Amino acid sequence: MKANNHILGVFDDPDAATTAVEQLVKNKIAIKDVFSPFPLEHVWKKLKMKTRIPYLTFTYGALGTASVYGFLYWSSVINYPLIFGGKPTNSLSFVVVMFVLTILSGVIFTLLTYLVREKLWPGKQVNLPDPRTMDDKFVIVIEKNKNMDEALTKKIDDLLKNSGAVEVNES
Amino acid sequence: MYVTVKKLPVKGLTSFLFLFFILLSSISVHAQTAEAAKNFAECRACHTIGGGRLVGPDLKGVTEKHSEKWLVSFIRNSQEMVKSGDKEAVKIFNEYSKIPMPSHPALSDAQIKDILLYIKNGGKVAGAGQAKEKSNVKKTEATETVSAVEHNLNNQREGRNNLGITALIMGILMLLSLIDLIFTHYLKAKWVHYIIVLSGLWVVGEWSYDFATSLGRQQYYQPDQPIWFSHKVHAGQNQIDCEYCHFTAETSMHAGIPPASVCMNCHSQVKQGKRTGKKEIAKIYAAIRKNKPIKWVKVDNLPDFVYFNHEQHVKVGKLDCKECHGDVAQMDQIAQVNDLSMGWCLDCHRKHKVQFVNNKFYAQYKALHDKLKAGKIKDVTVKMVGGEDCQKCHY
Amino acid sequence: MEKKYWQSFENYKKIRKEQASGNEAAPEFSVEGLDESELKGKSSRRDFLKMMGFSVSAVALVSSCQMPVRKAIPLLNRPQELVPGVANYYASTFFDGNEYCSILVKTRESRPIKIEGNELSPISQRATTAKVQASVLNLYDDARLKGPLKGGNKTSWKTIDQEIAAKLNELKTSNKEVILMTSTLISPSTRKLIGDFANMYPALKWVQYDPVSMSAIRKANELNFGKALIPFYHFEHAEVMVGFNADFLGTWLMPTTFSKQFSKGRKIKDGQKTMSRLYQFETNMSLTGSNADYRYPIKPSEESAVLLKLYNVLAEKVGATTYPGSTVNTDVNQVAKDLLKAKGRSLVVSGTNDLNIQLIVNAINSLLGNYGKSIDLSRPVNLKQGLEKEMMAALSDIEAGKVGGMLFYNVNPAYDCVHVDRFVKAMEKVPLKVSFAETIDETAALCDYVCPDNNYLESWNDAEPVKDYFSITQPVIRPVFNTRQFQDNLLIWMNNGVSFADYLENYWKTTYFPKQKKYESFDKFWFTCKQEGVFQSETDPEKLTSFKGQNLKAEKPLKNGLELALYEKISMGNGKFANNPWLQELPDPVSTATWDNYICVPPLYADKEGLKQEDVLKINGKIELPVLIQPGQAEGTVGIAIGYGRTEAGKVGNGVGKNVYELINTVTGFKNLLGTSVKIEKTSKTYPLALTQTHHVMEGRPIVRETVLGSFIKNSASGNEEHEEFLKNENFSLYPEPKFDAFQWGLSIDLNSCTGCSNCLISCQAENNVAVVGKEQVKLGRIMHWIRVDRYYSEIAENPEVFHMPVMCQQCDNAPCENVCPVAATTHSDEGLNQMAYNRCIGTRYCMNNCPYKVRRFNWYEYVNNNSFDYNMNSELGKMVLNPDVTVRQRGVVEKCTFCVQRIQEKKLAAKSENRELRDGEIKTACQQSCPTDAIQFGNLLDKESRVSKSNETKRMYHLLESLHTLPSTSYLTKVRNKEA
Amino acid sequence: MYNAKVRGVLIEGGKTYQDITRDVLRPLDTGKTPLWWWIASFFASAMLVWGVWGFYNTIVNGIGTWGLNNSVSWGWAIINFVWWIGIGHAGTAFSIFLLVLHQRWRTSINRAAEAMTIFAVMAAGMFPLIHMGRIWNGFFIMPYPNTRGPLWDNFNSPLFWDVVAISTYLTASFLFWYVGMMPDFATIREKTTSAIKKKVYGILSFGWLGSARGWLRFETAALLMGGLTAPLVVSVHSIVAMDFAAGVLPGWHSTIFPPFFVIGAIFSGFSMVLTLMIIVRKVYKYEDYVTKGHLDAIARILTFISLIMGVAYITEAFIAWYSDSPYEMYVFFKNRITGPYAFEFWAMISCNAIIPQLFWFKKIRKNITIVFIISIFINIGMWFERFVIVVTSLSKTWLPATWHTYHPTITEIAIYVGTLGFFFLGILLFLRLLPVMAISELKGILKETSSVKKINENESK
Repeated sequence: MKANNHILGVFDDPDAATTAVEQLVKNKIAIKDVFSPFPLEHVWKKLKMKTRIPYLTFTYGALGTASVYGFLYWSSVINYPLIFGGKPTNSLSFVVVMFVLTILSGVIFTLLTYLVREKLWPGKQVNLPDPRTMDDKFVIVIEKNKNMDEALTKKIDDLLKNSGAVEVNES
Repeated sequence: MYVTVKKLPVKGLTSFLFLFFILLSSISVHAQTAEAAKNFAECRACHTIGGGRLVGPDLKGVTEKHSEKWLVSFIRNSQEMVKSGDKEAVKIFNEYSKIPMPSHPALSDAQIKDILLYIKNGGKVAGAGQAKEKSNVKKTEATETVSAVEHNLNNQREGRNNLGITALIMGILMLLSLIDLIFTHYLKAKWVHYIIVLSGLWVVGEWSYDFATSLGRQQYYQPDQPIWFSHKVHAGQNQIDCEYCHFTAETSMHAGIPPASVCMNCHSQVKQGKRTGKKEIAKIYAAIRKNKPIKWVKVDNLPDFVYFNHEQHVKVGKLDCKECHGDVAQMDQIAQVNDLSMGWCLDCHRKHKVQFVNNKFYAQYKALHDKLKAGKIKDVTVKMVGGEDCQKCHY
Repeated sequence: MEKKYWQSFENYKKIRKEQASGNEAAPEFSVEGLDESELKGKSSRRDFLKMMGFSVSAVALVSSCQMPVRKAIPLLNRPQELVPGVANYYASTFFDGNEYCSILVKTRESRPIKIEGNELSPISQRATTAKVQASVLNLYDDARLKGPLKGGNKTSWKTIDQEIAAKLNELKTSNKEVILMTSTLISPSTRKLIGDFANMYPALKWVQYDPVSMSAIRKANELNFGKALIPFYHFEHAEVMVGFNADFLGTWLMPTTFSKQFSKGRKIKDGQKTMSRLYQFETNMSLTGSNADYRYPIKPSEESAVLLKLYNVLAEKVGATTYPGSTVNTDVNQVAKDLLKAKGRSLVVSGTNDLNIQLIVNAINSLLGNYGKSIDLSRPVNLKQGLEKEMMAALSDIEAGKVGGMLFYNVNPAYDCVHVDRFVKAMEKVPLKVSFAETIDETAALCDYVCPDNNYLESWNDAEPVKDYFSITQPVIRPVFNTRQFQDNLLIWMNNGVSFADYLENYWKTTYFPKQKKYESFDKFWFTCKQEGVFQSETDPEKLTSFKGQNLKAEKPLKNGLELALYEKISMGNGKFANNPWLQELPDPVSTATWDNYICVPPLYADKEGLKQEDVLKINGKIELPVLIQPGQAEGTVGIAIGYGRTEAGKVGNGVGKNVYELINTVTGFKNLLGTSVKIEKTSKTYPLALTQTHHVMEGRPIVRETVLGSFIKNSASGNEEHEEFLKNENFSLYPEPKFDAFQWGLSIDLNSCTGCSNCLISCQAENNVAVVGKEQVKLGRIMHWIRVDRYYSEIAENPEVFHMPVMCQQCDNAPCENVCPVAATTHSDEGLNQMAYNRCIGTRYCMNNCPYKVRRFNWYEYVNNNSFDYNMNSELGKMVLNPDVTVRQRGVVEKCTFCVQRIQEKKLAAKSENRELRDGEIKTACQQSCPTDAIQFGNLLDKESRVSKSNETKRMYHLLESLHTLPSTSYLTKVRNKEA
Repeated sequence: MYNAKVRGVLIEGGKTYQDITRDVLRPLDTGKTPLWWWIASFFASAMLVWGVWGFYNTIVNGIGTWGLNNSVSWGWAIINFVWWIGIGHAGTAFSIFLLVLHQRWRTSINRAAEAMTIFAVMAAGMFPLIHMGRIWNGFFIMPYPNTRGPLWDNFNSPLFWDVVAISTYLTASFLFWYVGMMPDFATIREKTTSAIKKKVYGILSFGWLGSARGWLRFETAALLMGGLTAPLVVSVHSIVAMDFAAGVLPGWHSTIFPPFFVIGAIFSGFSMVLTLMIIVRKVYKYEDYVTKGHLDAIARILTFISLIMGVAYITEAFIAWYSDSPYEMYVFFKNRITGPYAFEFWAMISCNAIIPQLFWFKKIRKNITIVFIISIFINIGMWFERFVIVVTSLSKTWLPATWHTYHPTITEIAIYVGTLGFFFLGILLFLRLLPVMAISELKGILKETSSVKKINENESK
C-alpha cells in the first residue's frame, strides 16, 4: 500500500468494528478492507461480499466422477478385459472407487482454486496495515482519494471514534 | 528321427513366404517354379549354379551331363545308387570325399523335375528372372555397405542415448532456473524460468518413462559373438533357409542353436569367406578339434517366468521368423529388434489371426465357429481363443 | 530333418545302426561348466546338456531383474533323438532291493526329471508308489559318492581293481570264505553273473539279506507245497479280503500291484449291486486298515489265536479237522460267514513273519479253495528272498573269524541288522571289506573299499519280479559321477572283457530270445524290450504238488504288558531313501506326521497314563521317542516306524527320528516286526512333532460324503442328499453362469477308489517344482504341497472309520480368490482354469484367506539357493531335477495347483501341430498319472463323452463345499463302505 | 456459522484475545525445549528404532519371520492396520462432523485431533506395505500405464479400494488440517521475535492477510472441504470393513460390518483423543481451554457408542445363531465365546461394552484419572476386537483339516511397537512446533462464551 493515503480505524472489539462498518456504509464511505484476527460474518453481510467457489467445487466433483468411470470402463472392459470370479467386466464395484476419487478431486481442486483466487503461495511477501490485526485488533482501512477533503476526513475520523475505535491512524 | 512326409508341406509354406521376402518379388510367380526355387534353397547349402564347387559339385549344366531319370533317382536317394554300384554315382561319391548326398524321399518326381528345370534355368525362377537379378545385385552391395535395417537400428539406439543426454542437460538447466527464481533474481523475465522448467519436466519425464519401461529389457542388444558370423551372408546372400540351421524351430520350444556339425555340412568345403577370410571359419574347425562347443551369446532373451514356444508360433501359428526377429537377412551382427515386452506380445495376440479353419484342432471351438458362420466376427484372432490369458505364457 | 546332422558317412551308418540298437555314443567332447567330477563324463544323449543354458537358468535367475549375458551353447554333435526343449521318455525298471516297479523316465535336455508308471507292465500297470516317484531325486543327491574310496580317501578305479583282485586271489589261495551280501536280487542276469563270479572264486558265499523279511511265507509254502515260494496274490479275484497285519496297500510285498487289484473291486457304478469287502485285523492303524470296511484292532500275541479261531469256525462249517486254539474274544463269525459265501473268491493274507500264522493262513486259504484262483502258486514272486538263518550263519562265521572278505551290495546291515552291535564288532575281524553303496552309508563307513554303484537311472539291468514277467533297466543318463555299476565291477574282477551291458544283451539273446516267437531277429526283439521295458516269456507254468496240511497251533495271547508293533512308513520304508527330502516331508497318510518316527499310543492308554502328544517316552530304558496318540491303535500295544535314525544317510536324513531295528522280534528265528514286549517310562521332556493336520474330525460337516453299500443299492444318491438340495437352487446368483468355448478342464476324484496312499503328492512335487520346507516350517503350518490328502476320523477314538480326501485347487468358476486380488495376479482363463501369474503377485495373501479350500500356498521364505533350506533346491546338482517348464517361485508369491497347465499346453500344441482335435485322456495331470487306483480322472467337461464328464454324471458326484456356490471344476464321488448299514 | 447456539462455558479464566494468542504460542516461543519433551521423544525414538529392525528383518528374510501360516495368513499386521485406521478417525470426525454440525466446543480440540489423525493414518499405512510379500513390487497396485499389455488392476478388490480410500483420506485430512493452520501461522509470523521463525512460518502461512474477503473465501473453502471429507470418515472404514465383509469366511462375511467398523473407529478415535488431551491439558496447562466440560462431552459420547458396540456384538452372535449355518455357529460359539481365543473375545467385550458403562456416573466422568484409565481400556479393547475378527475367523474355517492356530513373533511385535513410536514422535513434534489449538477459532468464540459466563454467574446467584 502506498504511504499516506489511507485512514486506519483500529478497534479492539469485534462488535464495535462491525458497527463502525455499518456507520461507514450508511454514510456511503467506501471501505477498502477490514482486517481481523478471526472472521466477522456481519462485516461480510454489510459489505455484501460473495464467493462462487461452491459452484466450482460441484463442477470438479462432477468431472471427477465422469473421468474416473471413463477410465475404469475403458481399462477393464475395452482395453484388457479379465474375468475375476465369474463377475461381469463392467462391475458394480466401480462405484466405490468412483465415490472416493470424486471426493479427492473435489477437495484438491477446491483448495487450489482458493489459493489461486486469493493469490496465496508459499513465501509470499505481505505487509499488513497493522500487525496487531493478527493478535487482538480489528482494523478498517479507508482509502483517501484526491476528491476527499478535510471535512470528509474529519467525518470519517469521528465516525470511527464514535463507534469505538481505540485509535485512528493515517498511513 | 527321419524326415517325415507330413512335415514338409507345412515347412514348404513357411519357406514359400520366406522366398517371397528374399526375392522381394513384386510380380506374382507361378507356384510350381517358385516352389522349386524354395526347394533349391536347401540344395544351396552344398551346391551352386555356376558358382563353383561347394560341398557338392557345381550344378551348372548338370542336366546335360546326366539323364533326367538318373538325376531323379540320385536326388531321391544317392546312397542306394552308390550301394547298387552305379558307376557314375560311385565316381561322384568318391570324387566328393565320400560325403553322401542326403536322400529326399519326400520329394515327388514332379518336384524334382521342377528343380532340375530351375537349375537348367540357371537358378532363375522363370518369369521372375529380372526381379531376382536385381535383388542379387542389391545384396552384393548390401554385404559391403550397412543395410537399411542395421542403419535404422543404430539410429534408434543412438536416439535413446541422445534422449538421456538431453534429459541430463535439461535437468541441470531446470535446477539453475529454479535457484535463480527463488534466490538470485538474475533474470528479471520470470516467464523464461517457467518455460525452462516446464519443457525440462517434459523431457526428463519422457526420458524417465523410457528408462523405466526399458528396465530388464534389452532392445537393440547386439552382443559380439565368438565367431564373426554374418546372417547377411548366410541368410541373405546364400539364401539358406532359417530352419536349415535352427532346425528345431518347428519341433521344439527352442529354435535351436546349430551344432558345429551343421556348420561343417558346408564348411567342410567352404574354407574361406569373402570378408573374413579363413580366420573366422577356422574357429569352427578349432571347436571340432578341441571338442569344445562354440559358446554363442543368446540375443533374444525372455524372463524365466515366461514360457515361449517356437513350435506354437512357427509351425502352428505360421509366423515368419522376421515378425519377431526382424529382417535377419539384412544384419551382419544379430540384434534384438523388438523390446519383447508383454505388451508387444499381446499386441500381436490381439491382431494376429489363428489358423482357425485350416487347423482341425480349432474345430472344437463350436461357439466361435457359429459366430464366424453367422458373420458376427470376420476372423478369429489369438485373443479370442484365450491369447490374453495369463497362463498361456506364465506357469 | 535327419539329413542335417551327419558328418561323414561312417558316422551316418553308425547312427543308423545305433538307432536300431538304441544305444548310440556320439563323438566325445568335454562338458563345459560342470564341476570336475562331471567333466570326466563323456558325451552322449545321456549327458547333462547343462550347456543348453536354458533349463538351468530357469532356476537360477528366477527373480533377478538385471539381464545377465546368457550363453546358448549347442551340442558339438547333436545325437539323434535329442531335441532341446522336448521331453523324451525311456522305459526302465525301479527296484531298490525291496520294491519293484516298471517305469517310464521323462528326460528333458537329457536330464531325468520325472518318473511315470509303465502302462505296458502287467505287474505294476502304470501304478507307482511315493518311493518310486521320489527315486529320481536320489540321482541328484549330494551325498552320492563322486568316485571310489579307499580307506575313506579318494582313489582311482585302477588301484581299486588291482588291489581288490589281488586280495580276492589271495583269499582264494588261502581259501578263506568271502561273503557277498546283497539285497534280494531279482535280476536274472545278475544272478547268473554272481554264479559265474562264484565259479571263479569258489570260496564266495552269497547271502541275500532283507531288513524286513518275509521268509515265514516261503517256509510255510515249503511245508504245504514242498516249494519255498511267495505266491502271486490276486486281490482283484477276491470278493472278500481278510488282512492280518498286512499293509498290502501301503508297504507289503507289492503295494503298487495290490492297490491296482484292490481298486478293481472297489469301483462302483450307479445301480451296481456288489462290491468287494475288506476285513482288516491289525495292531497299528495302517493305510490298508484305514481303507477296511471292518477293522479289528488285535494285539500281535492274539493274531495266531484269532486266525486259528477263524480256521476252526470255517473248518466246522466245511467239516475239516479243527485244532485246539486258545480263547480270544475277537468275533470272527461274520468274517467266516462272508468267507464261506465267497469260497474261491476270497483271499486271506497275513503280513506277520511267523511260521504258525502263515501255516494257518495257508490252511484257511486251502479250505476256501483260493489256491489257483486268488492265489497263483505257479507264478511265484521273486521279491524278499532273504533268509534269516543264512544271515545268522554268516554273522557267526564272521565272528568265528572264518571270513576273509565281505562284499556289500545294496545292503546296509550296519544300520538295519537286528544285531547291529554284534555285526559291527564282528566286522573288525574281516580283512577285506568292500561296499558298493552309492553313498557312504553306515556299512560303507566300516568298509576299507567303497566302489560306488551307479544310480539305477544310470545302470543297465533286468528284473524278474514274478516268474516269467521280465523287465529292463536301461540308463537314461551317463553316470553323473565317476561311479561304476556293481555288475561291471564283478566282470572286471573276473577280468572278463565284456561290459555288463553286453553281458546282459548276450544273456537275453541266449535265454529269453528263444522263449518267444513274435520276433525273428534278436535286434528287433531287444529293441522292443528296451522300448517297452517289459517282456513276458511264453513258458507255461509248472504244476505244484497239492496242499499238504500241517499241524496248526496258536500262541497264548498275553494278558498284560505292552506289545510293540513295528511298521514301515509309506514314505520311509526301510530307511534306504532317508536322504530324500521329498519322502521325509511326505505326510504319513494316517498320522499326517512328517520328518520323524514316534510312538503310536492308543488314546485310552494315553488317557490312563496321562500321556499327551509330543511327550517323550523311553523304551526299554534306551530309545527316547515322542508320543503320537493314534486312534485305532490296538489296546495294550504301541507302534513305531522303522527306517529312521540314520546316522550316515546324508545332510537331510541324518539324525531324523530314532533307529528301532534292534526291537525286531526274533524269538521264533524269523525277523518279526510284531510282538516284542516293551517297557516304556515317561520322561519330563517333550519333542515337537510336525503334523500337517491338527484337527481330525469333520465336525459333522458334509465334507467327505459316505454311504453304505446297502443304502447305495437302494438309492445311488444316498449320502449325497446335500447335493440334491444344492441342485434345487443351482446358480441362484446375481451374475450369469460362466460359459466356456471348446475347453473347460475338470477333475473328478472317486473317494471310493482313493486309498490315500499320498503317491500323488510326490508326483505333483516332482512335476511342479514344489519346494521342501523342512520340519520347523511344516510344524508352523507352511507345507508347500499343492495337494493335501486330508484325513478325517469318525468320532470313535478306539477304532475309528477313516476318510482320505485329496484336496487340490478346485479351479472354481466363481473363485473367491480371484475377486480379492488387487493386482489381477489371479484371474480366470477361457478354459475354466483359475490361473495364477506368479510374476504379478505381490503377496497380499488375501486370496489365501478367501480360499475356502485353503489350497493356496505362500512362499514364506526364499526356498531356492537358501542355506536355511538346505534341500534339493539349494544345490546345483539337486536343481537338476526341476521341471524346466514350470517356474520356480520366488519368495513372497502365492502358488497353487494349476491342473498341470504345462501338460495341458503341451498336449494342445501336439494336437495343433498334428492338425487334429485333442483326444480325451491325452492330457494326464501328474496326480492322475501316478494314481495307482485310477481314482482321479481329468478331462474336458464340455465334451460330454469324456471320462470326467461320464464320472460326473453319477448320482455320487458332488462338489466340495458346494453350498458356497464357488462352482468348482473339481468334483468328488461319495465313498461307499461295504458294511451292513 | 459463528452465530450458533451458545453451549455452556467453553473457555474459562476470563481470557482476552491477547491471552489466547500468548497461551497458544507459549510452547512455540519458549527458547529451550523442556526436559519432559526430550525424555518422551527419546522413548518414542527407541520404540521407532526397534520397529525399524522389525521392518528390516521382514524385508530381508521374508514374511516367514512372522507367525503366519497357510491357514492364518493375516495376523498382527492387519489387526494393527485396522486399529490405527480406527484411531485415525477421531480427528476428522471431530473437526468435520462437529464443524458441519456447528458444534463450537470442538475448537479447542480439533487441531490436536486432526494431527493425531494424520500420524495415525500414516502409521496405519505402513502395515499394508510391510505386509506385502514382495514390497519391491508394491507399485503394481497402482493402475499406471505400463508395457505389460497394459495390464491394469482388479478394481473389484477391496484391497484396491483400501489403497484409494486411505490415500484419499490422508490427503484430504492433511490439506484440511493445513488450511486450518494458515491464519495461525500468520499470527506466529507477526508475533514471533526470532527471524528464522518469522521466515519459516511466513512461508508456511502462504502470505495470509486476514482481510474480510480473505476470511470469507477461507471459511467457504474450509466448509466445502470439510463437507466433502465428512463422507470419507464413513467410507474409509466401511471400505476397510469390506476387506472382511467381502470375504467368504464365516465370521467375516456379514453385512453388519461397515457400520459396525465405523462406529468402532470413532469409538477408538475419541478415546485416543481423550487420552491425549488429558495429557496435553495437564502439560501445557490448558485446563481453561480444554475444560472438564469438554472431557465430559467426549465421555458421554463414548458411553453412547459403547452401547452401540454392545448391541453390534449381540447382533453378530444372534445372526450367526439365526442363520443356522454350522460354520458361522462354530466360529462364534465354539471358537470365540469359548475355545482357544476366548480370552481375547471376553477382553474385547469387557473393554468395549462393559467398562465404558461406568461413564453413566457423573462422579466418574468428573474424575480425570479414571476417565484417562478407561479411555486406555477402550483402546486396548478395540485392538482385541480386531484380533478376534481377523484371527479367530481364519484359524478355523470350512475344512477342519486346515485348522491352525496363530501366535505372533517378536518381529511382528517390534513392527507394532515401532508404529506406536512413530505416532508418539509425530505428536511430540506437533506439540513442539505447531499451534496446538486453532487460535482464530478460539478467538471467534471467546466473546460469547465469556458473556455466557456472566449469564451463568447471574443464574447461579
